[in-house]
Amino acid sequence: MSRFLVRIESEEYDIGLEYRSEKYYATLNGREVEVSFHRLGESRALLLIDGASYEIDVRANGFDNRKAVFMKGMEIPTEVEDYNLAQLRKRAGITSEASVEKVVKASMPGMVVEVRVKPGDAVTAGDPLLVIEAMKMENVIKATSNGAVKDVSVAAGNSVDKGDKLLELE
Amino acid sequence: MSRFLVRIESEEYDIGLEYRSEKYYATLNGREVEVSFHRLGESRALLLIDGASYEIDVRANGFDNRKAVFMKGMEIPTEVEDYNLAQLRKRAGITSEASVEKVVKASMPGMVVEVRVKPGDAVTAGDPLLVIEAMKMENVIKATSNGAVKDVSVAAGNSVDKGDKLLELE
Amino acid sequence: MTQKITKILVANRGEIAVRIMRACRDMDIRSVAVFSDCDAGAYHVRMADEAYHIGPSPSTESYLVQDKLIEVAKKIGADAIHPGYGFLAENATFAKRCVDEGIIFIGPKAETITTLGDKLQARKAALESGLPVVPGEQLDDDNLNDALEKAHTVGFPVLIKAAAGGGGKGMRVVYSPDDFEEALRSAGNEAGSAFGDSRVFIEKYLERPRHIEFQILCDQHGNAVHLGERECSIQRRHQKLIEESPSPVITEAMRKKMGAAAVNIAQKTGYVGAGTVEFMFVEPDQFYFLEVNTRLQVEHPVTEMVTGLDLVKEQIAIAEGVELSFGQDDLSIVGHAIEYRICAENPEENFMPSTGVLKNYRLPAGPGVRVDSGVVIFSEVPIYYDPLIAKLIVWGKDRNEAISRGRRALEEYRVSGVDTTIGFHRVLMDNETFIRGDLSTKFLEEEYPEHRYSRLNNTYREAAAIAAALHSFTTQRKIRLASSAPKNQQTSAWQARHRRDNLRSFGGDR
Amino acid sequence: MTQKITKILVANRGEIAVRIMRACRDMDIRSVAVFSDCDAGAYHVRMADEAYHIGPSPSTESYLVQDKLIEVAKKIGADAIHPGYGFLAENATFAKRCVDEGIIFIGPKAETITTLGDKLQARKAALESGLPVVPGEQLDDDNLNDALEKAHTVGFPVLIKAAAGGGGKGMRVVYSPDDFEEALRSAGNEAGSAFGDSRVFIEKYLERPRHIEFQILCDQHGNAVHLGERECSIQRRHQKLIEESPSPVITEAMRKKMGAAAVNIAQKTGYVGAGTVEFMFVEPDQFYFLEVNTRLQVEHPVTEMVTGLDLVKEQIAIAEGVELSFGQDDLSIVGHAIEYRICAENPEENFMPSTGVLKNYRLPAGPGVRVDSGVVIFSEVPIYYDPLIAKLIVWGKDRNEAISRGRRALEEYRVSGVDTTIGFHRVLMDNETFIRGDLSTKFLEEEYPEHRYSRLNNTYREAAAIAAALHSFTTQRKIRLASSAPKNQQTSAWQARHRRDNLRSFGGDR
Repeated sequence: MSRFLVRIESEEYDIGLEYRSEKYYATLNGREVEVSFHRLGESRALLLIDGASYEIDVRANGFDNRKAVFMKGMEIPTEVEDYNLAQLRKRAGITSEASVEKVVKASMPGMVVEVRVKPGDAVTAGDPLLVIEAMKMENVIKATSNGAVKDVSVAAGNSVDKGDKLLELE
Repeated sequence: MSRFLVRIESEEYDIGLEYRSEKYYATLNGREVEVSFHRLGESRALLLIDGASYEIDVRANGFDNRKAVFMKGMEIPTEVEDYNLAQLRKRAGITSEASVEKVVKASMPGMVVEVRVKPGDAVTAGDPLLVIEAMKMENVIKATSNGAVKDVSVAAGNSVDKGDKLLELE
Repeated sequence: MTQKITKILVANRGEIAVRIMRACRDMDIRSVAVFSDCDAGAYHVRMADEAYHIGPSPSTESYLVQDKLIEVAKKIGADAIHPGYGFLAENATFAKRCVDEGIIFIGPKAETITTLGDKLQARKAALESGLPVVPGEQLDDDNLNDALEKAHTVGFPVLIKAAAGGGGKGMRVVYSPDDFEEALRSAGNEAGSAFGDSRVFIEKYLERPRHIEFQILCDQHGNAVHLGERECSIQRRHQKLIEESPSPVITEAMRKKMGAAAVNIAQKTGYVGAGTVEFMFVEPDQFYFLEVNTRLQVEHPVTEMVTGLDLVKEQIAIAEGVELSFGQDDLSIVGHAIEYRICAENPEENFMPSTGVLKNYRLPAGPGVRVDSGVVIFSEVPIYYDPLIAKLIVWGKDRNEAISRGRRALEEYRVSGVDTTIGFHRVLMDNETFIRGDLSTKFLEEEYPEHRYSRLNNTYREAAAIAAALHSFTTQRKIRLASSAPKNQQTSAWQARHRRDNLRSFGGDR
Repeated sequence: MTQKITKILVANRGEIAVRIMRACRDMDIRSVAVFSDCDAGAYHVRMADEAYHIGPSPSTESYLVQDKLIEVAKKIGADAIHPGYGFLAENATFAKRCVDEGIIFIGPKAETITTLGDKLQARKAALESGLPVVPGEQLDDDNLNDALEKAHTVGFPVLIKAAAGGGGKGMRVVYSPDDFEEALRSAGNEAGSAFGDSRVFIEKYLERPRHIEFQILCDQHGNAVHLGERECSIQRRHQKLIEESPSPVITEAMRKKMGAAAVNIAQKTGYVGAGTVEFMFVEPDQFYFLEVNTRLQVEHPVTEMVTGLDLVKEQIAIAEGVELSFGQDDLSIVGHAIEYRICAENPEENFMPSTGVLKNYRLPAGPGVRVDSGVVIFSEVPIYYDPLIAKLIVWGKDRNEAISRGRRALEEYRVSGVDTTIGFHRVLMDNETFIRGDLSTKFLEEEYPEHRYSRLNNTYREAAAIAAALHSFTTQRKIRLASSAPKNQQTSAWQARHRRDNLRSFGGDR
C-alpha cells in the first residue's frame, strides 16, 4: 500500500492507496473507506467515497507537490507528499517546499506600472511589492511571507509574461 | 494550386486551394473566393467565406473519400476527390467508390432479429434485407441499390457490432 | 400530517434522473443515483449526492430489478423513491412494494396505476366521469361475428387496440370489413405475446386528430388542478417528437372545459400526484378521452415554462403530504413553450438509433432557452436504453417568438459522435404547415412522405464543399511535410497541426 | 415612418456580442461580427452570420477605432450598429458619426449621451425633473475656502466626485475637514489625467446605501415605460457582481414612485432607447438620483427574466421607429431573478484577472437557469479585455427559489483553465445576511473583510485529499510501469492511461 500525506489549509490527511484486481482500496487517517474511481477525461474523474459522489478535476503543474482539486464549485489547493518522505522531512525540520518559495513570479501577463520596493528593503507578509496592469486593471502584488528584497528583475514599463520572475526575497 | 472535386447530393463543385505566406487562397468553380480558416479543435474550424461565418466539424473515416461536414445544425455528407483523378475516372466510366459499395455493414451494435433475404435473391433499392434490434427498437435495414444477394454473414439471434459485415450484394 | 423527505433514490437514468436531482438540490434534499455497468461515469451519477452500482447494463438486470432498488434504498436510508418515467414508473407492483417497505413512492397509489393502466378500465372510468370517449365497443373473447357487427356499429375505419397496450403494440387500423378478421387475430396475438393479455377492443378510427393532453396535479387532501394543455401532435411511431404549450387551437373556453374533464376523472379515480390526461382533438371543439399517464411525462417542461411551476418539486411536496399552495384560479399561462426531443437517432433512416461517444457537445443558451440534458461532452450513448439524450425547451412571449428561438437554439446546439434529431427539428421549424399551427398526428407522413429532412441550399453546399476540400488539403499538405516521419505520426495532420499550434490559427487573415 | 433593419454590425465582443447576435437571429436580422487578432476564433465570430477582421488585439487598435467600424459597416451594407456596453456604447461622437454616415446607431441620440454623460449636467437635469439628489454642491474652480464652506454645509463625511467620472476614478471619501484640501487636490488631479476634465463636485457621503436602478424603454414617439428595478448592491471597486430583480426592499408603492421618477427624467431629456436610471436607496424609503446609463447594461437579463421581454429586440424595434407594443399597465413582474457575473478572476487575490485556455467548460442547465456566455470550451481568455466571460442568470417563483437554483447552478458550472468568481458566488449564496436581503454597497467589505470566500468543511477536505492522493498514485503507478519507455512518453500517466482506455474506467467497482 502506498501512503501519502495531503495538506489542505492547515489540516493534514494520511491517505493509503492500493490497486488490486482492478479495484482501488483506500484508507483515510487509518480508517478504511470504500472508493470507486471512474475516469471522465484527461484530468477529470468521478470519485465515489463511501457512496458520496464527487466529480473532480485535478490540475497539477509537475514542478512541485501542489495540485488544485476542483469539485462542487470549489477549487481546493492541496499539497501531496509521500508519507514517509514527509515524516523524514519533518524530523529534519524542513518546511514543505510550497512555503519556502522566495521567487515572486508574474501570475499573468501584463505591464509593470510601479515597483514599490528595492533590493535590501525589509518586507512583511501582505506588503505591496509592485503593481501590474492587466486587463485594464491595476493589480497589486503582495509579499506572501516576511523577508528582505534580494533582487528586483523588472522596472516600471516592462511587459511581463506569465511565470516571469519579478523579484526575489531572502 | 491543388484542385478538388467535391460532390454533395447530386451537385459537383470544383474547388482550388493554395496556401501561401500563411494565407489560404481558394477558387470555387473557377471563381475566386476570400477564405479565412481558423482552427478550433481536433476536427473543428471557423471558416469565413467572403465574410460569411461557418463553424464546421468535419468527420472523415480515412477509408474512402467521404467526409461529413457539420454546420448550422446540418450534417452534410460530402465526397472529395482529387480533381484530375476524378476526370480520369469519369473518362474511364468508373462511378465513384461510394456508390459501388455492395457490402452492407451494421451501422450500430445490436441483435439480428430477422433475416429477410437469402443468397441468390434479387433485391431492389428500398427492399428490406434484415431487422436489427437495438435500443429496444426494431430497425429495418434496406437495400440502397438494386442487385442480387451474394452472401449473408449473419443469422437471427446473432449479436453484431458496429461495422460488422451483414451481407453482400452483387 | 406531513412527512419531510430528506433523501430520494432516483430509480432512473439519463435526462430525467438529472432533472429530478436538480429539483432535489433546489429543495435541499439529498439525491441518490443508481447505475448499471455502462453508466458508471454517466452524468446522472455525477449529479447525485450519492451513487450506488446495481448491476449489468441491460435494464432487466439493473434499473428494472425491484429487489436491488429496494435494497439500496433501505441500506442508505432513503425516505422516498422517484421512478421518473419509463422503467418502473407505471408499475403498480413496485409502487405497492415501496409502500410495504415503508418507502414513499413518488407517484399515484398502486390501485390508481392499476385502474388507469388498463385501457378498458380507464375507458370505463372516463365514461363514468362523464368524459367523451371515442365511439367504440368492448369485445367478447371469441365471438368474431359479434365483433364484426360491433365494428359496423362503430363504423369503418376502426382501430383495434390492446387493453393492456402501449407503444403502438397490438394496434391495427382496419379500413374495410374484409380485413377485419385477420387484423383482430393478429392484434390479439401481438398483445398476448407483448403484454401477456390478449384482450382487445375497437374504437372509431380518427383520421387526422390532434394529440392534446392536460397536466394535472392532485394532493393528498382532495385538491386538484390542471395546468393547461400540451399539444403533442408531431409524432412518429406513436412517439412524440415536439410538444408545445399552449396548443395553437385551444381557446380559453375549451381549456376550461377540457381541463375540468381532466380534473374530474382524476378526482373520480382518487388520483394523487402529477399526471396527464390525454385526449384526441378534432377541430373546432370535439375531444375524446384517450388515456391517463400516471407519471411525470417527458414533455412536462413546456408546462413548467408557461406556468412558472417546478413539477418535480410539486410532486415531492405532494408526496410529503403538503397541500397544493395554489388553486385553479391562481394559475395562468404566460407565453408559449416548445420542446424538442433530442434523440440519438438518424431521422432519415426511419429514426434508427445511433450510439457512440460525444466528441463535441455544446449546449445552446441565452434568452428563452432551457436544456434538460442527460449527457455531457465525452459521454457515451450506450445501446441499452432509450435514445433520448436531451430535451431542448424554448420559451417566447408568443408562439412566433418561441419558434424563432427554437430555430436559433437548434443551430447553436453542436453534437458530434452520434446522429441526432437536431437537424430534423430545425427543418420542421421552417415548415409552413407547422408555423401555421395546422398539426395532426399524421403531420410527418403527410409533410415528409420520403423521410427527407433537408434545408441544404446552394450557399450551404458551397460552404460545405470548401470545408471538405480544405480538410483534404490540410491533411495532404501535412502528410507531404511529414513524409519522412515515422509511420504512426502520419495519422491525421489536422490533429497534428492542432496539437502543435495549441489552438492557434494556422492561416487566416492576419 | 419605420425603417426595417436587415443587417446589424455588432461593435463589440464577448458575451454581449453573442447576446445581441442571438436577438438578431430571433428577429431574422443578419448579424455581423468584427474581431481583433486574438479574437479570430472567438465565440462571437462563430455566432455571427458574417465576420470581419478590424485590427490588432489592443482595443485602442480595433474595437475602439471608429473609422474601421464605419468602414466595415459601409462596405457590407449594415443598416445599423449595436455598440453593446463598454467600448463605444456611450461615446456621443461615435453615435453622431453613425447618423452622419446614414447608419442607425442603436442607442440614444448623441445629445442625450452628452448631457447624461456629464455628472454635473445629469444632476442638473435630475433636479429640473424633480428627482431627489444627494445633498451636494458644485465647486468653483480655484476657491478652496468656498469649497470647504460648502462641504460644511453638506456635512461630513462628504464624497468628492469628478464631473466626468466613472469607475471610481477621481472619487474620494472625506470624513474630516482636515483631510479635505488634500483630497480635493488629488481627486482633481486624478480626474484631469483620467478624463482630461478636472472639474469635481461634492456630495453628502451615504454610509451604507443600496444601489437600486430602474430599467427604462423609450420609443421615438414619446412613449416611455419603466420595467421595474434591479438591486445591484453587491459590488467591489464600484463594479457590480450580483444583481437581482425585484429588490428585496422595494414595495409596490416605492416601485411606482421611483419608476415614475425614472420615466420623468428620461422624457425630460428626450431619451430614446433602453437605459438605466441609477439611484442610491436608504431604507425604508429615501432615494437619491445617481446617474443615467445611456446603454444596455450588463445586468439587463434579470429584468428580462421577470418581465418576459427581450430588451435587445426592444432596442432594435425602437431603432426601427416602431412604437412600444405595451404601456406601463401591461407590464408586471413575475417571480425573482438573480444574475451572477462569471469573471476570469481570483476573488481571494482581490479579484485579480486570470487568463488562459478553457480546458473544460460546462454550462449549468435545467429549470430556471439561463447562461449568457461569451466563451465555449477551448476558448482562450485573452489579457486585453474585460474579464467578464459569462453571466449566469437564475429565475425562481420567489427569491428563495432563485437562491436555491443559484446554488445548484453554480455547483454545476465547471470551468478549468482560468480562475473564476463561481466559487465566490456559491459562498455568498450561503451568507445569512444575503439570504435575509440585508444588502448594501458595503456588503463585501463588512462580511468578508479578509477576502476569504470558502465553504470548505472536513468532508470536502477529505474528499479532495483522496482525490489528490489518487492523482499522485495513478501517475506514479504508470511511470513505474512505463519506466522503460522513451522519455517523452512519461509526461502524464493520467493522460496516457486515459488515451489508451478511450474514456473507460480503470478501476471502480465493477
